[in-house]
Amino acid sequence: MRTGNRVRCALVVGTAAVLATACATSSGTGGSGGEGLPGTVKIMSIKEMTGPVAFAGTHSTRGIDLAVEQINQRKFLGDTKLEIDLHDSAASVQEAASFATQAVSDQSYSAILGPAASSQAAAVSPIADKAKIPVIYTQAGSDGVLVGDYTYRVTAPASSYFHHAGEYLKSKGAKTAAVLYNSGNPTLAELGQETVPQLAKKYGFTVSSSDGVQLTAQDFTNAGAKIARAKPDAVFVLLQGPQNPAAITQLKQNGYSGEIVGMTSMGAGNLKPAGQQAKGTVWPSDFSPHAEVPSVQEFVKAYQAKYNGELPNNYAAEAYDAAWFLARGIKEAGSADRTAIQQGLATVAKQGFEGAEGKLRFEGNDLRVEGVLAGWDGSGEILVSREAS
Amino acid sequence: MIAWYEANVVLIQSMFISLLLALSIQVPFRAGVFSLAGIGSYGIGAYTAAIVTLQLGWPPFAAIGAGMLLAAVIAYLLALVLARLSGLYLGMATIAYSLILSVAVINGGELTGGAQGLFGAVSDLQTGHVVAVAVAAVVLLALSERGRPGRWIDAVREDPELAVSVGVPVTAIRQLSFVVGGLLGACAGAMNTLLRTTVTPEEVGFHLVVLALTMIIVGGSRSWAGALIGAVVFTWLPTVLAFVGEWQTLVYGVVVAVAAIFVPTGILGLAQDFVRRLRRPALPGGRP
Amino acid sequence: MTVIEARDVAVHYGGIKAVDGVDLALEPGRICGLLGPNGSGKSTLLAALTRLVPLTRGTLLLDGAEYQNAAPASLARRGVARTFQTVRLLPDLTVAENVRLGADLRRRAPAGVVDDAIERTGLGDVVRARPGELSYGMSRRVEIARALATSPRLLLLDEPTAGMNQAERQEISELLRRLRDEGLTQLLVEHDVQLMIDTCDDLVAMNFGAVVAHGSPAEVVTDPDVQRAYLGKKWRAHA
Amino acid sequence: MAQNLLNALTLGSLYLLFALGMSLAWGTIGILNFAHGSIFMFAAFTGHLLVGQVALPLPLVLLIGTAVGAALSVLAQVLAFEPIQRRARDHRRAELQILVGGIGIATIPLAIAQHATKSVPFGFTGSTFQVEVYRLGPVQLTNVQLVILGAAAVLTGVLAWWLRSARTGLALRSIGVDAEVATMMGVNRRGLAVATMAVAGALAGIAGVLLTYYLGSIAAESGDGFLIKAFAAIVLGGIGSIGGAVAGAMILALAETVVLTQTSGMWVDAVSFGLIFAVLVLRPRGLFGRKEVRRT
Repeated sequence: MRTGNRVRCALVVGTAAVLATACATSSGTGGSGGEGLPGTVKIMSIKEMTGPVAFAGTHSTRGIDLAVEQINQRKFLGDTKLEIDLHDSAASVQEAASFATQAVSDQSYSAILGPAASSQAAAVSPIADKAKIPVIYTQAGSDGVLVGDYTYRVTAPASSYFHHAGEYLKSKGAKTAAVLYNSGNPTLAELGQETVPQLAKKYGFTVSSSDGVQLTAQDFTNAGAKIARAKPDAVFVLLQGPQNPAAITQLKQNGYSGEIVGMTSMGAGNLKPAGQQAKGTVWPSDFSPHAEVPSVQEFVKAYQAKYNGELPNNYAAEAYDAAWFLARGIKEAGSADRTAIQQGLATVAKQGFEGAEGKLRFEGNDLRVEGVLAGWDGSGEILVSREAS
Repeated sequence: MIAWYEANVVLIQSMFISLLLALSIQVPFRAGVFSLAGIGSYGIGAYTAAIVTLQLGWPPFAAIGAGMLLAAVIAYLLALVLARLSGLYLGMATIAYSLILSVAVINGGELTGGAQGLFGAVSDLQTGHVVAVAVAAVVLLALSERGRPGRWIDAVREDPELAVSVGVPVTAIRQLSFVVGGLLGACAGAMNTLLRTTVTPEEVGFHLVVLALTMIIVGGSRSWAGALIGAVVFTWLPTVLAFVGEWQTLVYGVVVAVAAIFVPTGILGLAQDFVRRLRRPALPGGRP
Repeated sequence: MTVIEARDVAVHYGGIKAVDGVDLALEPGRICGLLGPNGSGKSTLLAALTRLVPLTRGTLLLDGAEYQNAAPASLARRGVARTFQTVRLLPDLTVAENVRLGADLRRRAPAGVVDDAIERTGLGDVVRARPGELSYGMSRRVEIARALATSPRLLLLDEPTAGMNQAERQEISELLRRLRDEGLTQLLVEHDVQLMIDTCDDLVAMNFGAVVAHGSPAEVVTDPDVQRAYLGKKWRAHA
Repeated sequence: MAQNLLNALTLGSLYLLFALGMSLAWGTIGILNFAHGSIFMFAAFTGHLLVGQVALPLPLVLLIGTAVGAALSVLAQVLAFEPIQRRARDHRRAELQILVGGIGIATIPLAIAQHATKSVPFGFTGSTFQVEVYRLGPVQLTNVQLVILGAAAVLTGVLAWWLRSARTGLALRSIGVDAEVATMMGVNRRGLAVATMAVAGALAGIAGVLLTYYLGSIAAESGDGFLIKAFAAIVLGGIGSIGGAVAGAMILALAETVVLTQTSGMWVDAVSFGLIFAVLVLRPRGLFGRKEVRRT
């Protein structure tokens, strides 16, 4: 394992400039950390490891683990080690807030990697902002999450790269589109109610119908039949992970044959139950393991090496970037002090960097990525190249 | 000690809020009214407090008061509408009422912030205030368990017909229990919102019904002390269970099931039986 | 003037006429006995008088004022107390507390009301016991004590001696008569005809939801209708 | 229009299969089983696990679901509900304990399935059964829908016949009317209660498997939503009445379909909650409830 990593590090030298510097620094200085850096920098990671969004929490944690392993082995922070203290917020706002308070009051914690659920994040943010401890979130798309200088989000809002969907539909000559969205989820509701209509204006199609379903809706028979009957050229399916295969199955069974466009919730293997019926579905994503960007491929290979060849999904990639973002901030700060780290993060954010999601840049404290168009070929996730389509 | 307090201040706050929530269900239970409308009141309090803080800039206690007042009025109307129901049917009607509210807040548009909920409801509400309110509520309820009010409430629960025959105003006490439950629930919801500065629709759902029910069943449904035990247990249980890691939910379920099956009077009932058994030999002339 | 009066009172449950056109008047300071076989409508009449069931028709008067629309809980306040056919005590309270529940009617009960009720019903030794620990007869005494603790002017008793032995019955009969002598008007429902004859000043006999005879105990028990309807074997058995 | 009606009928049949078992147990032996949704989900989940190993046909998956549902339900009865009913001081307390006990028990299969799937949806992709779509004029119909409609009709009929005519069914109904009299008549309450819970669980299992075939996939949390829907259907129709459950399930499905097709669909859940509330307030017996079975 260790040798494997070193080999990859050498390999990276030629490809990704930023990471190459990282390797060079660590080997060059031979382990003298920044002047103020202690032996370990402790980070609290608050993730949903159990409960209904466990899929996000567990994959995030894998991404973080990989990043931390790399950071420590490459001596990115010199002799200083990053130490992650993982806490399961079990999908409860109260627990997430409580862990955040523990991190705040225990001075040995330098920063927090925050939960994915917006409701939890919105409760953690004011606590962290008041106590001035940096928090880096992934997911957590609600407006209330970024409340001040100390809160960062390393998941780009889907609306910022949703133009991929517009371009795709334009290339397919779509003139009409139906929208089926989850009205109980803040991110999905915003996509359905605001982003898609804007997209329609820009890319020359009309929204023929817009249906909100409830947070926990399971039966899409009626919605599917209704949309299939109207025969729009495309349909936006903006639902939570478990709802996607059911909705697509219903659309197809009702004879729908047009384009189906989704969002990242279609990734992470969520379309598997729909199998062949979901073939041809596409979704703009902040991450695809097939993207031919060097920094992405570097991440994918390292991830596969660590996790028995499993392909990483967006949750893992985002969290991996979040951990690296934090490490860069700490390095920039040269200190484990919370305020210094915040300033370090601000500097890194201004410069941007390359990571698992490709080229990363920040707008304020919020991430922006180029994004890709991912798709489902009936059995697995693919990268849809727009030139080919 | 101070360090411990600072690290756990959220849990301490939520323990008192859970206590008020549990009491909002327990007060009607004690009067034999199986109403879970306290959960709906929690939502009313939570959203009212957030709205008046954000839009009108009201100070925290005015915001809490507004939520409590609104919830009390609605609870009273509910008491009138549901007067004919009892038992599980009343329970289900009040659960339905609470869940309708949770659908309504998602569809409330600008006012309730839709799926995102409301955030940024910053106030200067302190932990001390929460504790003071909870203690005041407990003192008042403890008084209602003693002497004349205590016997009246017992009579209304155990035998309403008998209660009527000795002049207990049964209908008024039942309605009052709805209203007090509403006040307590709204108080809990409003304070939670102001402490967290945010409220989202998913916080006001069926899981709160489950939490409140389990707290008083496991703690004990006959006294404020039972609600307190329940609030303490279920606030700290996740922390205690952290060692079981991913199986936390499973263990939690087992605890609830075992308590419901084997400890029908709750932990409080167990403790009281134990004390009574200790005292028994000292009781003179127990039997004629 | 009568203490309580029922005029043409009827209580129907669906098609069942539990009470159908009963007239009843209680004179102050007398014990009126209500006789009749099971299902003749005695308990329903008691429930009607205490407003626990709604009237199908008829008028109820308390001290000459109509009260058929009054709230049931207001009657206790106006001096009407009752006991129930089955023992209805609060299981978690002690005997003393159960009796105290009767006195809770008034914010400040007259001193000694509870102690007096306990003493008169012979419960002095068991005040700290809980209902579950009492014999059936003792439980019935608590019922009576609780009713007395409301300081009533009118007491309605639904089979107060059921489950008691002969000596206990005698004791209760004496207690009721003593209370009458102190001015307490009573309506007594009982199956023990001898006890009724010994205790009551007037008797009313019911059958099929209607009054079949009323008058002095001697008149009523010898009434041929009453004999036929109910007393027959039982009366002779006791005699 | 015809298509909507057919879809509503299918949805109603699924609600019915789920609600029948709950209504039966509640109306006769007085057990309102809040773990019913969890059992329903776990039956489908077990099917999913087996289908992942061996390519099974639909009847076999159904059989497995039935068996798992019945087994779990009996387990809950023997380990939890029966002890509660035996010990409880009074009826009211027993009801409450059964409710909370059911909630606790429901967590167990849910936690296991959540742990195994990380809440990612699961289906029967390995099954040999393939969904086929038939078109009849303006209406289209899948073979899954046919199975669901058929199963609901046949099982409801069998259950109604059983309660009306069979000896055990009559005994069961007598418990529902008056438990003490039934005991005096020599009815074996304990055995009958276990049998009832087995039937209820089996129906939940069948509903779970069919729903998964119908929707393509469900998630570990899918049982919870069904629970409240089934509850609405039961209350609407009247507890313990088979005809009531049929009417309740169909009216609910139809009402939801109307709301879904006529509005933007965000108020669908309010339909079932609103129906529960309105029916309890206006007609507590339900549309077809028999008074004597109503336990308040």
